[in-house]
Amino acid sequence: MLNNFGAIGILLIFAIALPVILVTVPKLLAPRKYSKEKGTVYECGMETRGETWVQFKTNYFLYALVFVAFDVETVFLYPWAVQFRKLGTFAFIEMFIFIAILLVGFWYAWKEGALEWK
Amino acid sequence: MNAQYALLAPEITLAVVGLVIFSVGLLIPKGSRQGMVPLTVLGILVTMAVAGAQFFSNVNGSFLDGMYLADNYASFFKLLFLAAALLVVLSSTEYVQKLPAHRGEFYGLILFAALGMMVMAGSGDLITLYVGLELMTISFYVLVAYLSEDGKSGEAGLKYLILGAVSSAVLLYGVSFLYGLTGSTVITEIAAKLGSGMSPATILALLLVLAGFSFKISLIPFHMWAPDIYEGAPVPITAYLAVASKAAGFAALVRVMLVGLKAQALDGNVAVALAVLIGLTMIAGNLMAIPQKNFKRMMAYSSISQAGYIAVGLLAGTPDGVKGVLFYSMIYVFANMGAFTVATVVSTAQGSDEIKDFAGLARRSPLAAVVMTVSLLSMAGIPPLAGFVGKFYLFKALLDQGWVPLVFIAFVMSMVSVYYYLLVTRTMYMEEGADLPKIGVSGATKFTLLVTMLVTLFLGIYPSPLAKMATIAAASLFR
Amino acid sequence: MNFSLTVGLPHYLLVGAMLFCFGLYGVFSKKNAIAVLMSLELMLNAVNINLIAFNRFLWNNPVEGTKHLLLNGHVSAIFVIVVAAAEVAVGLALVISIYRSRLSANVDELDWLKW
Amino acid sequence: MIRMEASFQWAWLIPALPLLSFLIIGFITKKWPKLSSTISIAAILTSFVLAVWVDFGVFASGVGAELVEKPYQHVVNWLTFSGVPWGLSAAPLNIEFGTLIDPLSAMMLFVVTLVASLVQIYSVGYMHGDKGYSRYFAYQSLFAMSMLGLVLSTNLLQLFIFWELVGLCSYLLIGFWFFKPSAREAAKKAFMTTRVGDFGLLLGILFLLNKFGTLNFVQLFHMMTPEVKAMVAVGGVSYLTLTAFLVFIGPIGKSGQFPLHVWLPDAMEGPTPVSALIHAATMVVAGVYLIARIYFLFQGASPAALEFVASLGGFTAIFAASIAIAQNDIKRILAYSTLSQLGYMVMALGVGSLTAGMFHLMTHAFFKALMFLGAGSVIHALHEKQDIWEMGGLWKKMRITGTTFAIGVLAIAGVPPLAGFFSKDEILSAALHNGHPVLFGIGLFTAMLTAFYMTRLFVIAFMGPEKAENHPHESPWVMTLPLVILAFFSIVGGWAGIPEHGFAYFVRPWGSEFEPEAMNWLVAGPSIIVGLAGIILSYIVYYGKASDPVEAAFPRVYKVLKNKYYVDEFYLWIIKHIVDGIGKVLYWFDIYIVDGIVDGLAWIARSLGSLFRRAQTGQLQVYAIIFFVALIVLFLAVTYGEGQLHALNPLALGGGK
Repeated sequence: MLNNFGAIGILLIFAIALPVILVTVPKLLAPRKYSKEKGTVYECGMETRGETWVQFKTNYFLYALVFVAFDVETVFLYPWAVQFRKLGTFAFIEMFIFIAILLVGFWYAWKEGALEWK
Repeated sequence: MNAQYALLAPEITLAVVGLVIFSVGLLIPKGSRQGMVPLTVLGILVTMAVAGAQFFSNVNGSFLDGMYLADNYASFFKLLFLAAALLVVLSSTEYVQKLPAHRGEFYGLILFAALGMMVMAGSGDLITLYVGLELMTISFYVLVAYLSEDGKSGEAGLKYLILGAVSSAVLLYGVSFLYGLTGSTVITEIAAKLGSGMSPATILALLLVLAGFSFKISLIPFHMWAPDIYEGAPVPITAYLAVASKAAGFAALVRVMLVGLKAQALDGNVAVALAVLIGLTMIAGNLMAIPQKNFKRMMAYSSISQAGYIAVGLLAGTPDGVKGVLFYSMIYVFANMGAFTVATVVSTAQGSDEIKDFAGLARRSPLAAVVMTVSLLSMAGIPPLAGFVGKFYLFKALLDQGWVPLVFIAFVMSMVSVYYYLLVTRTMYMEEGADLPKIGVSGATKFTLLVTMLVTLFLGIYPSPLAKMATIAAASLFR
Repeated sequence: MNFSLTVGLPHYLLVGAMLFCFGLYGVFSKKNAIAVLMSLELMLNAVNINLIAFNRFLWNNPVEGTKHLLLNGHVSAIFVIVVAAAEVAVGLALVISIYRSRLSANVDELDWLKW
Repeated sequence: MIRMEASFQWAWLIPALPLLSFLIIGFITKKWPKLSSTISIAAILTSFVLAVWVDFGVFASGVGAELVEKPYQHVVNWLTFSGVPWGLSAAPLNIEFGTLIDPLSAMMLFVVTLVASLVQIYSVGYMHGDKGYSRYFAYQSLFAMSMLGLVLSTNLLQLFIFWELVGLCSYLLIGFWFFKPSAREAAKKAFMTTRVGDFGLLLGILFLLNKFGTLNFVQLFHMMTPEVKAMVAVGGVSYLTLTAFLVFIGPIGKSGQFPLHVWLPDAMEGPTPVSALIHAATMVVAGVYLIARIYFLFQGASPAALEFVASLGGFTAIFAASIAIAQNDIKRILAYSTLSQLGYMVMALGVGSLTAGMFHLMTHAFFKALMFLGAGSVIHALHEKQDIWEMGGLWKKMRITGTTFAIGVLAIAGVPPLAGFFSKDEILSAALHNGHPVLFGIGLFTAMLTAFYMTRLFVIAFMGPEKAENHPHESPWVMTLPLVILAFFSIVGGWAGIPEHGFAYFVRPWGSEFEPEAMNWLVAGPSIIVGLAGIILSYIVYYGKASDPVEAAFPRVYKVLKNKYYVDEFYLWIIKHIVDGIGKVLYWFDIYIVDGIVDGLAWIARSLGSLFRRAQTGQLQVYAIIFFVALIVLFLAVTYGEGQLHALNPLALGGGK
């Protein structure tokens, strides 16, 4: 048990030490010269104007939301599929009901315009 | 196998009704979505009939090896949730007219929240319980944030979501430990495996679960969300939250604690800790209600303290105590819905729900003022209203177990509560509302007002029918 | 020296606890609402790790009379994942709606409701 | 076995009729004031007739004495508790609703229905033209129902329910003129203060329930065995004593005993007939009635309980009486007088004489209602003037009011053969006989003070110099008729105590032997003397402001007193500087200290609430942190608090199995 924790301990020490070293060594070694050019956002291309943070269209989010919701629901299909033979017809019907409910949800999202790009 | 599905009849009915409401909402063109109310009411009534049939024909069965139970206890709570949903729908007909759009979803979500509560009351398995809980709360997140124009509503929704999610994570973390300790998530099996053992891990699991539920029923100090969310939410939803969501929390908590963890929960330190939480809830909840200016916020604190009274029955842990919980939760539905329906009426007319908006209500709408008075006095426990009988059952059960000082606190704080309830009454009756016009109430609202008042009065004078139902339901929990 | 790294239940529980605490820390300290939602996911995944670890290490018994193993913990985890996803979906939608009205998604600015 | 008197089983109609009238007025006839008042009065008069019928059954047909041993009960079940029997009771707990008839309740029925009927008739004149005329009568009916229900209760819970209802009616009626801010405040104060008492009462009820498993008065009475009396609760205090103290808190609030008396003087903001009915004759004596109902409990408790009751009563009596001297508002004088008389009744019960207490309750109801209604008549005539110094000369203009008021004053002063003499005499002799010489002294002195301030009121208001700006006129007959009837009862009411099988024979504790007592002149003598002394003294002092009308009215007395003018001077000095001063000091104490404490409690509650509320910062992350910290604290307390938590926490005192 102790050995195991010892291993984790060493791992932990390394994990902490490595980034620290990697950050501090260049700081100590590298020469530092500041200039206006270096302070700009990009070293090439156009200079940005206004807010640096770009806003995405909310439709991206909507798509993402709909996708996440439906994607995750399908996780239930896996155990069902694996045991499909043993579960019999009743489980088959049940899964249809489940999918039907999902479809109502999908229909709802569609009708409410979640899939339209405006 | 198929026959067992009959046990799920109320849930299935409600799910179908909910989906139909959603679909109908889509089929009717936007902007002219009328006729949802009758449909919803009809659906709830049908479900109530099914649940009532189960209760009165003494259906006591379990499903999938005890993962889902249809006993009298669950049926009682199902009736309670449906009654609450029905009153909310009826009382909000005028309020909903003011909502920008999405009226169909409003009713659909109310139904799905009720479905979640029913699953909570019926589940014999912690994961099923969790799914029911989340079905309820996710519906509530949306409902709370329903007034998209009003920044407060959205803020309340997000706050509720984040805090609610933290609490469910805590609850689940506890559940994962219970699973680790016993290898099962079925409540009865957990009880069998745990026996009367008490290890630090059990205590941790127990307290995590307790904290998760305490959030839902808003025991102090897990109550912080309640006032903000109650204030921000649309009035009918606040009522629904205060009444049904809380009752659902109790339904699940009582089952988990008294069936699954009875040996641990009501023993030694844990019981004392629970008693301290309850005492704190009653004291601070009532005291904080006093300085409030906003009606919904005051009712939030009031409902926190009411949760303290109800939790007394849990602490007693006897069939009598559970009977008190059931009885009080039910009459609380009617008392609170009465008060909130009046608040909805005032809020629709005034566009705000400060206590001072109630000035002169006695003149502007005498019925509303009377209903508000009756409801508030019932909550304060003034005989001969139903609240008094309920408190009597609860405190008697607790006294039975010898918690004399806690009973004492409960009494003192009941007296204190009269003070702030009376402030509202005084505003309604004894302050002139300048020259504000009379408030008209629609048929559905009037019906709600009358029903809540009559039930509160009737159960105060003749509580036997409900008491008998509560006794049967409580007995089924301990079978 | 011989480090035989056998990872057991305690390690998983530790990871779970750490994840839970990271999540909690995130909820306590992150300003951006989206980051708070992400932290919540961490907390829920901590639960999943617990459930699956318990299942794997403690309750890995076969179902009576078959060679199949009891997978209560795994199934529970799936339910948790699904419900959490639904929760976060609603959460994101709310964040968007709040962002639209307030042009900010910082949770510490959500203080119109207090006292 | 008792012969079932036919009237007894109809007793439930006595409270039911006013309830019906309340419902009819509230839901149907609200728009027609005349009809409303007619319905209300018809209902209460019918109740009165029924009450007389019941009383006839009790007192005149020979079953009265049997009823003391075996009260008549007529019950229906209300709350049913299934399962195991509770406490000492052999049967599962049932709480019923019903009517209990014994001489005590029969006497109360008569008093309440009589006074309520008269007050309602009076109100037709007094409230004439008021905006809330119908509402007023609805409340009156509701009150009558509640009070009668209280009187007829068979068990403590039923009594408590009606107890709360009368409190509610009192709240509604004090705040009846809600456009006056003072009325609103007074109403709230009355409700809140009495609630403090109610909480003690309810706790006492639960204690009784816990131990005995029943709340029925008769069953409780039969359980008072020596073993029960010996049961110890905490620290050597017997269980019954503790319970008796808790229950007694109820009467302290309701019957205005020190220090919860502060609401009663303020309650005078209500309409005067309300003050007469609720705050003088009926509701405030509910506390006294309660003590009498469960007198067996106090007898079973240790002597300290009754001792306490007696002392508090005596203190309240003298305290309130000395304040009354310094008051100028006619209704406030009467209010403090009521407090003082209530103290008298409580003292009577405390010194061990249920009979004397209830006797005084009855006579007091007559003469105090009379004086309140008289005061109402005066206020009505002077267009809402209440300061006695602004009155004067009313004697001439308001003959009926004046005469009846004088009868009231003489009755309360204890002048034979008026009602007050007999009941007061009974109290004083009980105090002396049962070994309370100090209380006897206090009672005697209070009797003098009572005579003094009442005469003062009468002399100034009725016999003082006439004021030019006042144009008093006698009130209409609906208002004077009740005065005359009450005056009649104020005269003859006390005679009920005279015959061998009189008041004392019927109204006595359950299970006690009747001991006839002759008139005790050793007590009666001083009692009469101090009463007359008070009257004369007051007359001398305040007569100074009078002019010829007084001389014309009482020439002989005037002459006698004039000859001893130096005595008058001396008394004047004493009264002005000492008695009046004490009165003023006590009044100050009452207003600022006692009242201040009551208000202070409300303030503390309020500021604690504001303080706690500050935690609610609106920052959801703070909420989340509090949530989690609370969880950790809980966990630490539970795991590491083994043993300590129990010791730390008083909640575990009796607790948790």
